[in-house]
Amino acid sequence: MKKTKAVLFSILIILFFFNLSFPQENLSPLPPTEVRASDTPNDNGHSITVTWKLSGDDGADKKNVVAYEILRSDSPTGEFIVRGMVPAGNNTYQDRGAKEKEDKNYFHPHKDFYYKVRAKTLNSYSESEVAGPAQAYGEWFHLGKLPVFVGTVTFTIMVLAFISLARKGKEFYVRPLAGIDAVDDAIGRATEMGRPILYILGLGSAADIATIASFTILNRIAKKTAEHKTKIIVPCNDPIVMSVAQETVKAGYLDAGRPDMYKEENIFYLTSMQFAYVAAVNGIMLREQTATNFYLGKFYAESLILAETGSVAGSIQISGTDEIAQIPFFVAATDFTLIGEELYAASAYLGREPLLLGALKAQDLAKAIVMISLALGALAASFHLGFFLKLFTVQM
Amino acid sequence: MNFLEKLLALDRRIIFLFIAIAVALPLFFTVKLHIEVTPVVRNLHNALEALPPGSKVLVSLDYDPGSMPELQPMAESFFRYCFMRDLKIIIIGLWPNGPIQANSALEVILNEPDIKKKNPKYGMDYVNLGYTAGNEVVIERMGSDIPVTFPKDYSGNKTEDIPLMKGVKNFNNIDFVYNLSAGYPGTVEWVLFGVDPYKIKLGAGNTAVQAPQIYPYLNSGQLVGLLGGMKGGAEFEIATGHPAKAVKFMFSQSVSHALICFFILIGNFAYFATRKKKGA
Amino acid sequence: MRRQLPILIVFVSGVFMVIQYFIPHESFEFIYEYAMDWIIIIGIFAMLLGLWSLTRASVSKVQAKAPGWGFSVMTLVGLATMLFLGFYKGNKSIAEGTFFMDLFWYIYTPIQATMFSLLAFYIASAAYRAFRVRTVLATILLVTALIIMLRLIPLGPISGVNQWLASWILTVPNMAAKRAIWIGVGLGATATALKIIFGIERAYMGKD
Amino acid sequence: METIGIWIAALLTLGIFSFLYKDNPFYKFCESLFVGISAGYWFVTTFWQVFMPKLADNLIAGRFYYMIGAIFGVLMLLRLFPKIGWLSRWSLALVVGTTAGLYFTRYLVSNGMVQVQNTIIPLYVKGNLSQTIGNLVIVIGTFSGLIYFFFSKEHKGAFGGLAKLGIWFLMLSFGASFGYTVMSRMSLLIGRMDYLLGTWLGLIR
Repeated sequence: MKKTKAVLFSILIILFFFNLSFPQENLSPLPPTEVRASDTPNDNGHSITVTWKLSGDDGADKKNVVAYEILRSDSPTGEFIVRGMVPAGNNTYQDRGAKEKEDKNYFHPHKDFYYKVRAKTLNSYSESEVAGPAQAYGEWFHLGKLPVFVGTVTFTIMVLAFISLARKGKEFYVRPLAGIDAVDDAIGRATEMGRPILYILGLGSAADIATIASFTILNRIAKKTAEHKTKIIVPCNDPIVMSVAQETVKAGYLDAGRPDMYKEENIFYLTSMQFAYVAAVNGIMLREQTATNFYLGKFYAESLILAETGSVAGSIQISGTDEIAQIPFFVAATDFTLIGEELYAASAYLGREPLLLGALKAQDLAKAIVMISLALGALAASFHLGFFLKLFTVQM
Repeated sequence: MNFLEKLLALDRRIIFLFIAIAVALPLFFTVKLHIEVTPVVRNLHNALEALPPGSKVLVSLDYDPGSMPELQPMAESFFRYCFMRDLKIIIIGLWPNGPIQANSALEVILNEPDIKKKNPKYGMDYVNLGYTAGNEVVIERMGSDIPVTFPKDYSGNKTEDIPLMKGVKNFNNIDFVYNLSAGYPGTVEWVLFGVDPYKIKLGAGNTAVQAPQIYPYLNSGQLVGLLGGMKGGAEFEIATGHPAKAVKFMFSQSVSHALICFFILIGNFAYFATRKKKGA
Repeated sequence: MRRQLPILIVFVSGVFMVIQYFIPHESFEFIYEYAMDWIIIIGIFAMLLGLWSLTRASVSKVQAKAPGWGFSVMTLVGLATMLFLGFYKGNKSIAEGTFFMDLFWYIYTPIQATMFSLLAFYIASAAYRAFRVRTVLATILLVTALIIMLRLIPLGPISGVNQWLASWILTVPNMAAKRAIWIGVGLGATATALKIIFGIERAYMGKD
Repeated sequence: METIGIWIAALLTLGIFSFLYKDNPFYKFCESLFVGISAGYWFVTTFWQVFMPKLADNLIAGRFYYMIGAIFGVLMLLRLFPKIGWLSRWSLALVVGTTAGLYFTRYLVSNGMVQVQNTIIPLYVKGNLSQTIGNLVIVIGTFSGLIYFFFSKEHKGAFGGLAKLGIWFLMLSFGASFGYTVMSRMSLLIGRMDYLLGTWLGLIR
């Protein structure tokens, strides 16, 4: 025991002196080994992945390796330049570059590259053998996204199948929805009171799915207001939304056979800034004394300001959004709320168009599949069967 | 209409008036509220305590005036802490307004008597590198070269010439990153593009609305600690032993929360009482 | 031409975007990036439509001397001032320290912050009206909201229990309900997107 | 400038607050000014920060692909001329089609697959009662919540019972979000009060 201690001590002393006289060479760490370079899978073709086995001096007790530098060259004997650095403990690096030819950092695809990995300590380093050649190329299908692909194809087939069933005249049952039944009453009330209806499409752009769902509902409601000869006001916060809303309302008036009653100036643009828009809509509610307010689409923090002001004005309010954080405020402050998915379903409900109802059925079928997967998945997980989870795991 | 019925149909404006008073009045008082420091804030504080004096801390302010009430006290308390502990501050912003917010926080802190004694110098103890466009790409570029990503500081000095920036090449030379975030780009991007590839140590302060989305990163250890909303800011001030704005504001929070609860209770009391009467 | 071609454009661009999601190759990435930029550029052109609509509405109110027409003058003045200040010195017009930015800091910012802060009042009045033990559902709403709000109030001995309960509600049942809504929204939105791509949902196109 | 600015800001703040009492000319003034200023601000900043770098700079650099975007942009403007207004539908179709395709996969992945993936959790965790209960509640809550959103079947019987459980979960979640948001809304008001009482009047520091 004593002997080993003495030996260790003398080794330390020797190391110490060597260190003083030859600071560089003798502190060189062991080099990284088994360096491999290959094309990065599932990418656009401007990247190569380098992997290696950690240096023998990279570890909790030795700790003298602090980082790895990754070097690249066009030829195994040519000049190697540093491409990047990762901290100790890492054994992969993605050498990535730009895809634009004019970019300084352009990464040439389909060209041979050679790699070296350098293990670095604070004052020394050692290099691995050269790996390569490797070429970068782009893939035509992202394998990690296979579950999404399967989902896309299945869901598309389901929607198209139900729609074709609807085309063939199959009748579908859908359960009643409180918010939808309230729409007719709300329009009737405005007519009786002789006051206008306010329709807010939210802050979404014309391309937001919730806004598009809301356009369809607006179209149905415009048709009904035209039949009742009630004024409908649609202030917008996006110019494209305004243009579309004008077309939609006009179409509703055409459907009702009253194109003469359509007034473009009632569908107007205010401003695209959230709270300035709200300030103006608040004013409209109180000054026009709207009898019924619809808030359907994308809503953010302004939801509660609108709903509370509308309630001060004594309007009947029907709301709906897929913006999950705002649903609680609509539920608390408006008379009827279409929660999340119900907003999308509403267009099918209001129009009773068989095609739209068919799509709704496909949605329900998909939901059933999801519910079964949830139940089976949880059971599988309870018995430590990991394969089920893999079916839903998407690699980006 | 008797009193209870009036209470049931209480004019909103009375509630508004009470809320205004409940928020404004406590601002005039300094009350030692008992605020417990939760583990997520404690962890952040411990991680900072472990840094030796002279460590370089990168502060990324990613918010605009809209989130000032929640995040500005966090910025101030953090700067104060760094100056007291002699940690070197490097400020950047992924939002255009971030560096402006930093300057106004610094103005407050540098005028505090304790800090004045320490007399921190620009360029030696702290530096503001300003804003660079590019969102998460900025973080990626900083991973390879900070002076190239931020070639000049906020006032136009060359980054290379600033004494504090000597030897700061990339994240390897940064000991801690602190991010104040109100959305995109923010803490999520710092985790995905900073922590994951470069293994930086990251602590963050978020708005209360944003905080729940950040929680998963705490559980997975990608984030050292988190200040959530004004309460998190107050806890940090308590943890650092220097109660300031957020603690003071928390008094307003408590009073206004209590007031809302009280209103809900009397509303229900009135509802029950009138219903009983009708039943009788 | 008026209706068939737009529906075709929707179909082609929609299908392309779905397909490109699965193809990492750069050729698709390039088209994707261009398409996204085109969308932004179209949006910028459309801004002129917005300004035109706002100006026309305000001017016609002023001309007709409609009630409150003086306020429409204010809108026009504000708009014209910002447009003038924003362009008269070229791209230096909106640098920090210009009069344009002064208006932003001292007019725009405080009004927008104050509008936003109105929510503090409205959240209180909405809570007062909605949180009554009328039905089971309203009671659940009320009780959970109270538990969560109480976490900010010093409650002495039951504070700890309440803190625990509040965080359990936020992380467990709250999370479960949110997931249900998310999944529902996901199915509804994908179905709607499909209906748009296949031209079944086309009310937004209007009629002739 | 700063003093005048603070006074203007403070008065405008009071103008907006006055709406809480009732609609009045002071509020109307602030509102109409705000609409004009914000529309102008938005146009100007979008022009300099988006239009110039995205379109003008790219065209100058000879990237003529961007012309396609500009052509569709001009078509959008044709709405102003009733006779050829229908051409704007082409631009609209491009915008809607592209984003519908984009959102399709985005919603499918982040709202569908990722959520399902997160809910596939063991119903029994050995030796950890609280996690077992938590997992059970999450799975049951998500499942019954989805039942509530089922449109094809009336909420009756056992199915109706599950749907009812689902809506209870939803209400619980709404209550929690509501209560949770109070803090951030109060923060906003505290910020304004601090401005009025501190920055403006100097009553508090």
